[in-house]
Amino acid sequence: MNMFLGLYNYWIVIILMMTGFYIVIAKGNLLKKVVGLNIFQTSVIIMYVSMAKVKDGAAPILTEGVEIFSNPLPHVLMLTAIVVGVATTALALALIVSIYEEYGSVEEDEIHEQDGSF
Amino acid sequence: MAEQDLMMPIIMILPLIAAALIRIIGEKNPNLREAVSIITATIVFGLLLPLAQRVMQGEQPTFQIAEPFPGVPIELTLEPLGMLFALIAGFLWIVTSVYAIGYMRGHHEENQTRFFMFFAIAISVTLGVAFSGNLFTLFVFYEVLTLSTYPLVTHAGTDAARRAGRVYLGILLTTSITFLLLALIWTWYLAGTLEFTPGGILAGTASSMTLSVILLLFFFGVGKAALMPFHRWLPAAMVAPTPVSALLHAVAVVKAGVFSLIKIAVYIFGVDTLIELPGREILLYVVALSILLASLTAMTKDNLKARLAYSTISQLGYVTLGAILATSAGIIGGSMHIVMHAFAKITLFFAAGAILVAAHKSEISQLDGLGRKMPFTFTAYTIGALSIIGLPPFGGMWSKWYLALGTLQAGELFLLATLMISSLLNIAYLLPIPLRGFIREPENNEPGLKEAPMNCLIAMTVTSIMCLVLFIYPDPWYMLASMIIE
Amino acid sequence: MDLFLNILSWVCLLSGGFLGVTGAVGLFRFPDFFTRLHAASVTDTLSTILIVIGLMLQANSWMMIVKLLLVLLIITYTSPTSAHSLAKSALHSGLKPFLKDKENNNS
Amino acid sequence: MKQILSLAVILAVFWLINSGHYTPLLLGLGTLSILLILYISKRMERVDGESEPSIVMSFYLPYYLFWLLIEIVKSNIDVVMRVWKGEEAISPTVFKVKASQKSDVCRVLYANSITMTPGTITLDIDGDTFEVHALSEEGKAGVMTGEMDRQVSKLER
Amino acid sequence: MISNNLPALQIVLPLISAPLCLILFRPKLVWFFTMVICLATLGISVELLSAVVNTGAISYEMGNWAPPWGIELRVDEVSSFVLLIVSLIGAIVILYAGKSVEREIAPHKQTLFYSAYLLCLAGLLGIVITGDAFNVFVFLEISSLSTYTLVSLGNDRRALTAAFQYLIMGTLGATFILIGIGLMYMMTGTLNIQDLAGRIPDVLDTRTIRASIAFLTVGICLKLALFPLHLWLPNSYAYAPSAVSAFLSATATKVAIYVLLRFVFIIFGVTFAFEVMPMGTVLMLMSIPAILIGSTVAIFQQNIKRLLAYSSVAQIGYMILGISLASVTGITSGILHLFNHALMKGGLFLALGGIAYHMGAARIEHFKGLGQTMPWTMAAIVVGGLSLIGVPLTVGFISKWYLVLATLEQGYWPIAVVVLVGSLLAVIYMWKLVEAAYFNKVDEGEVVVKEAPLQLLIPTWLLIGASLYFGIHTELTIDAAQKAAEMLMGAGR
Amino acid sequence: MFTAISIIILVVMVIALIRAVLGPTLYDRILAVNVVGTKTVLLISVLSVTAGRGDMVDIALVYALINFISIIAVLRFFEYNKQQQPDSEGQ
Ligand code: NA
Ligand code: NA
Repeated sequence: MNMFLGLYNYWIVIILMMTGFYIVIAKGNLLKKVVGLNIFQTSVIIMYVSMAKVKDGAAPILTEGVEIFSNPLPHVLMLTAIVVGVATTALALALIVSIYEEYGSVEEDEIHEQDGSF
Repeated sequence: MAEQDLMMPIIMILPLIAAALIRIIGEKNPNLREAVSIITATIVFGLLLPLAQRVMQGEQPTFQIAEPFPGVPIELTLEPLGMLFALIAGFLWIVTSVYAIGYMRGHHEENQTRFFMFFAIAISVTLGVAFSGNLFTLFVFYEVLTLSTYPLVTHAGTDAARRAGRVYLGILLTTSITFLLLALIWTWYLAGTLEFTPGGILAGTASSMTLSVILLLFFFGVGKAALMPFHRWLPAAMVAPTPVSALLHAVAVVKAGVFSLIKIAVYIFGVDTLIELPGREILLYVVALSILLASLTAMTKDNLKARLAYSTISQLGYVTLGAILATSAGIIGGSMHIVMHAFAKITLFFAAGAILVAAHKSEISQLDGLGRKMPFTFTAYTIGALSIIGLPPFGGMWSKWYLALGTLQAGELFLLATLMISSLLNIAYLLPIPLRGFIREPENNEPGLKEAPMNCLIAMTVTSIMCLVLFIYPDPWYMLASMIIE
Repeated sequence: MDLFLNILSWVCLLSGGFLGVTGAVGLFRFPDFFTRLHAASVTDTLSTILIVIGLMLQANSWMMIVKLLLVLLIITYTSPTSAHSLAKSALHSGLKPFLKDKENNNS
Repeated sequence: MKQILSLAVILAVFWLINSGHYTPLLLGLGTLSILLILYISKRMERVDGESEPSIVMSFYLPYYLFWLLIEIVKSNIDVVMRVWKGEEAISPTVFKVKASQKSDVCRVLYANSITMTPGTITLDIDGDTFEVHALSEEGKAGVMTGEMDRQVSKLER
Repeated sequence: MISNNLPALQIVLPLISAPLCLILFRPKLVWFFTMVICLATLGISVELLSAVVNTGAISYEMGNWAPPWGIELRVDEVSSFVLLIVSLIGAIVILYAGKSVEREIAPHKQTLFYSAYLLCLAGLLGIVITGDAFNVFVFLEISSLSTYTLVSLGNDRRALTAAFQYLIMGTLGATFILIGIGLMYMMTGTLNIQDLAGRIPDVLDTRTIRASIAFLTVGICLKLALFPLHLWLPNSYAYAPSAVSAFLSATATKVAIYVLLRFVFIIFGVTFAFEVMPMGTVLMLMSIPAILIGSTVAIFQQNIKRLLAYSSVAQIGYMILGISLASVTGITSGILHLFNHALMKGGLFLALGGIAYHMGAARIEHFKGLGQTMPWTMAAIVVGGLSLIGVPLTVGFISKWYLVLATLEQGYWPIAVVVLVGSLLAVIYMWKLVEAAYFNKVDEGEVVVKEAPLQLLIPTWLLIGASLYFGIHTELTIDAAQKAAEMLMGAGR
Repeated sequence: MFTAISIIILVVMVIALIRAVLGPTLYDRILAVNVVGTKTVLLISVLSVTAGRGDMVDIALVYALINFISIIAVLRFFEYNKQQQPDSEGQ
């Protein structure tokens, strides 16, 4: 049973990852794809953070009186990953706006009908 | 490393310079352009003669151009067979240039400048094939020859030319890339070298089964030898103007093919290794079949050029046969047949071209009584035909004689029979033309039929006389041929 | 002394929690949007106040108490406005409240 | 000009409370951010005309807030009872009520006070009449007594 | 001062100059500025290559933070070679872009193009030079994001959807790589590639490490568009501006292959990746269909840029096939083809840009009579095509030679046949262009087309010329590839 | 004891989420999301007090602001949308 209890973070990671992945693949709406992508990236962030957890270690921000911290490196890496995720989402949304201006729709199949570009 | 002998690169560069000159002055002054072709051809042939002298004394001048792979240089080394091939190419370039001037003007072909330019390039590459010092260099020039002759084959620019070009390139590139290159790299992997060495480099490097596979890959890989079933490109290339057909059939392309086969047989496998390979048996049957089938198909062809094309396929079979027999007489016969067939077949093509230019006739059934109007052309044709059939007093006899000797040495009697039958077939498909020309009455007396232009006649006379000379004085060719298997 | 504080904070927290649950349950038991809005406002107001007070009693530094107070201030300051605009927007979109009186009681 | 200063003071206090670190660099950054906010709010004034921060200035305010807290507790309990009793315990009604306050600030405070106490919500404001939705008749009655209205008006004196 | 922190300058220079572009407003000025930066970057990578050749691998700690905390930049035999390719192509394409971008990108977007171009260059160089695994991910995203922007600048509206698709698949790939790196970090506690190489062996047979190599491989294969993960490539290269297609086709996928080599061979090592894990079989099973299907689909394309894009899918198949053989010759052929393909494919796309410059697009019908109207451009396409086919005296032949040799060494002669059949398919789709250009006459109605401007021709012929030169004088490339392959094979356990 | 209150808050959030999923009208959903938002603020405050870290309360502060602003933004969006095409889901 500790397979589940002990590692419940990683189960959450997997669930989120697969949900995000499914949304990206299955949903035809471009915006929903971006949402899926974000969920997918969030799952990785949770993975890194849970990997960093040190037994009863506090959040890795220096404060007086706290001795044991969780490993700060994954947290720092995830700051970058979040920034990358935001940048990607911003670019994706910008593209969607342009696509909407050009095609008048954000649905993959409607766009495909116009000039088979998806 | 023997000191770099600059003669060969010079000989190769001269035609390229000529090509450049032709490109520049071509449009403005056609006569000057023609002059450049002939002068360069003569100079090249002139430079080849002293080289031949040195080669006959056993010298092997060499020159390294570059080394793309460590241990696999692009290098020119002149050995006897290469010399033989270079001499033919050099001499026939002169003759074909002369002929081409008459033909192109008589036949009012357009963009002649482009024709002469690519013609010169093709010759330079052919000389490259002749001079190649190792299998890799041979392969490089072999491929470049395919590409440089493509514009000549598709010279007319018509749809038919495009389709012919597609077949030509398709078969030659497919065979060379898939079979020849694979065999070449496999040999390099097994032997660690690609140098042409007397006695071969593959002895004992792999099981006889693998070597047989490599042998088959090589012989079917050299598409230019037109071994059936990879012969379709040759008749397809007939759509090109006659001087190109002459170039393809007598001077460069096919000769490069069979030349490579002999080099591979002698210098890569080596006679002793080749003889035991089971693969050789298979090839013997394939060649025999190829010779007979080609001759039979030739008989069915009413179009003169098509018939000559299939005749070439079967004659090439003779040279390939010589190569695979792997007996001294066989190889000598094969090598000499390169020379004999070159002069004989080029005469036939010149005649066919002359008939086309003068009488605008291309089908054999239309030739009734034409001999009376074009006596020189038809006599030259007859001489060429007799030389191919192998009757004295024409050179063809020698090569057939040694080939027959070679089959005996190898103890393959069915091959002797094949040679006999094919000679009969040669008679059956070559002689009807002069017979129709001289004996048959012309149905309707077309006015204004006269002999071919002067240049064509000169070319034809020279090559037909050469067939005679080859019979009387074959010694230099025999000497070069026999030096191969010392 | 801090035992008493502990118990007090414990009481506040639990009662706050109970109020929260009540509000949530109200979301389900009430028939239409407007009635549920009332249930929700329970969680927003008293439940939050109690929980934050409970937390303040547990805080181990003045700074934390001040910050918790600020949080409470923001929530109590913004919740009426958001509830109002939510209701107003719903009304304008034509959402009819479910009325219990006799005359125009719709189905 | 007065508003800008008052806003700056409020922001500075808020910033100092939250920061907890008083190194020169951080203080510098703090002032910078406050200046930025002032600039933006100055620009926003041209946008929506909201000039002075609306603060109820009255000594009665603390008493009122305390009274409001009691009201919230009472109405919370009332709504909690109704939740557990279930649907029949509620009688949702909509009604209008007059607000006796003059200034906008107090009128908003009155409306928000109604909304804050569970059981009653101000749906719409039209001049001085509020449209209110009540969870029950008792809720409506509670508002109708005008007790809250009187309390808020005390702030205006 | 400059010379000893060249590695840092290699990335910092283009990275800083990207935003600076936005300050200089006139496009011509921005182009000139970008060109200067690209040439400087090329200078730096040449300097680094010679340094590596003389003194061996260079290690540079960013901000003097020693690894595993700080980021170490590492320039060794493999990375210096790839650095040179990327910056060389970067410099040549920017020379070309000045004129080509005028016609293909709206004026107000041109500054954005140059800025994104520099960012992409910085990203790609960063991936190659960094010695820190997570840093690879960061630079990967920098280059990818700027690449999506570059692709979306194409004048055809389908460039937008192509860029979007590329973004989705690219981000998925990058996230897979991030997961792989995370798993590795979990087991070893370090992100520095050299450290990882040291610590991975003792945790090799854990399930986490197997998961890590799986995630990494899939992520990287998505980034390098190995069949069947190549779906984003055709549209992106087809609808992107010509300069972008040229730059991407010659660098982006190559850098991804470099990352694959770096992770699989240096960190996991040959024995683990190829004997314990079925990396060899997996890559081979993906590369053979890549070669055959890529080339076959290319034959039927009407848009010639898409034709070349599918041909790239096939050529990537060749590179990965070489690597999947996991032998010194195999990897040499892979790395060689990395360089050779960059030259020929870059040149071909630049040539197509010349056609697009006059006719707006490069479809098969635009090729009618090009033999006469644009002789030099068409000659470039023919020579590039011959190199693609792998005719002797071209670079294509050199890498094909080593690839066939590598397959024969392993005794897989049927695969050698597949490689050669691939070249035959290349003959078909290249000759389609030759016949269209040299056999049809220009029908009179056509707009009178003249040769592409010199500023387009010179870079095209620089690359095409190089693909002939390096087909003959191959000491430099073969030597570099051989040393890199030995280093990679040797590094692994 | 802190875990007790956290679990209670989580329960409230889950119930509210169910309401958000089921909620027939759009406004039910916005209301439910608002409830979840407020409860998250409380949850963060509880966690930061249990961890004894004052600085984490700032996160609760920020989240409260974000929650308020996003509710107003969503409402504005749908109101703006009203003028375009009547929202069928509204009834
Ligand atoms: Na109330
Ligand atoms: Na209320």
